[in-house]
Amino acid sequence: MTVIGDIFLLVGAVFLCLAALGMVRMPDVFNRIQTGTKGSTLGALSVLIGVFFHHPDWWAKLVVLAVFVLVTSPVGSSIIARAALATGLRPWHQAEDEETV
Amino acid sequence: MLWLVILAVVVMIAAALLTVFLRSYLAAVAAVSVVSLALAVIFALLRAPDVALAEAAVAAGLSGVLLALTVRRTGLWRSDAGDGKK
Amino acid sequence: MMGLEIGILGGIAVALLGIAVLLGAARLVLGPTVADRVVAADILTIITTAALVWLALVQDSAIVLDIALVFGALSFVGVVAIARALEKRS
Amino acid sequence: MTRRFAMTFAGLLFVWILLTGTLAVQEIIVGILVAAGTAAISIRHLQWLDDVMLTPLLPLHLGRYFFTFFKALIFANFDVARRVVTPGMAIRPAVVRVHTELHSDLGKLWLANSITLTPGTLTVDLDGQELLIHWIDATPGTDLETATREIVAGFEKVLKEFLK
Repeated sequence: MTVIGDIFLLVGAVFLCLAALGMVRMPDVFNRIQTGTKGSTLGALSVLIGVFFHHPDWWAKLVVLAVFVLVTSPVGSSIIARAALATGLRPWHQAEDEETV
Repeated sequence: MLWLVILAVVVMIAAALLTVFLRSYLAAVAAVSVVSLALAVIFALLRAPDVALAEAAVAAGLSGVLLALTVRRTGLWRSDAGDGKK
Repeated sequence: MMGLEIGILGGIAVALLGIAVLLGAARLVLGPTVADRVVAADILTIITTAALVWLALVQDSAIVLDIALVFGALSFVGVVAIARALEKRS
Repeated sequence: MTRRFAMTFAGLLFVWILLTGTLAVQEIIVGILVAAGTAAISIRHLQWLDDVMLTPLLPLHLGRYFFTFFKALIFANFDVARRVVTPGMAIRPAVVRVHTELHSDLGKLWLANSITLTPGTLTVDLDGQELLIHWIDATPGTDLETATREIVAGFEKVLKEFLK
């Protein structure tokens, strides 16, 4: 049990780290949001599962936290993307033109 | 554990300096919320969960919302220089 | 410092979380636009929430889970408020 | 209105029980009072609850949705991880506009969230029935409209079972 929990914790930490690395490496806001939000959501979920394997008696709060992360993290990233669009960041303009043709 | 506290302190100081030197008010608000985030983590690490709870509730949540609303209402974003549309 | 035992896997996980926080902070410092900094703050809050849950495990105290819950809820509201304010400036 | 109240009340009480972690009588009584009060105050702002179609099959549909969703989420993460560690920029961003058939706000929010966590896509804006979707990797030659349509339709089919 403990070993499974440790593995989940480790996987979660790896995904969180990759998400942060993606934040640094990607060239513009939208791609940063893409890599950041996916990695951090699954990373946080995985950490929650890992903690569950160590401490099954905490399941109730962990479930609340998991639902919370699943709902809020995509909403947050979408709203930031929308705000970035509103401030006039449009790095993909040529691609958009190609498509409408 | 000590290293974690040091890391949190480093992040906190970086965010605090950023708050002072950023020219965009909204970016400064984001940096302030990171300061209180790191502070909450430090409290939790130093085994003061109740203080950390209050810090997380008041500083990370309410003050961020209040500052953002203030910036929005007063129109301070108009005086943003440089740090925005690029 | 506090005599907490962390296994090898746990140690690696802590190191990775620390690196993640540093990278997020780097984006917060570097990010050329406001939106970049807000994204960095958002990702940092999620990383912190996960780190707090992990800390609850290490300190073996369920109250830290409450901190994570409150922190996650309110920081989400904060990020949304900043994003809405940013949207208005267009 | 009664239906909305009942749903809010039940949901809040459930969260209360999860958070307190006990089934002791006094905790439940306080929880009932708090949940009833909160539901009474907030009920006017919760129109989106009317969009959920309560059928006996709801748990089944939810289960099916989460199965599709978690598969997509895990795949998305490996996809993103591969892109992040690949040297050079393994991305070709593009933006697509698609139409959705879901009418309710809750349905559109749910769809947008699902799309955000699917491989390679991010919901940027929601305007009426139109979704603005950002692609991280638009390989030349693929029909982006159709590809997006397929992703959207996949979630839409499942969500339409229990949302308007």
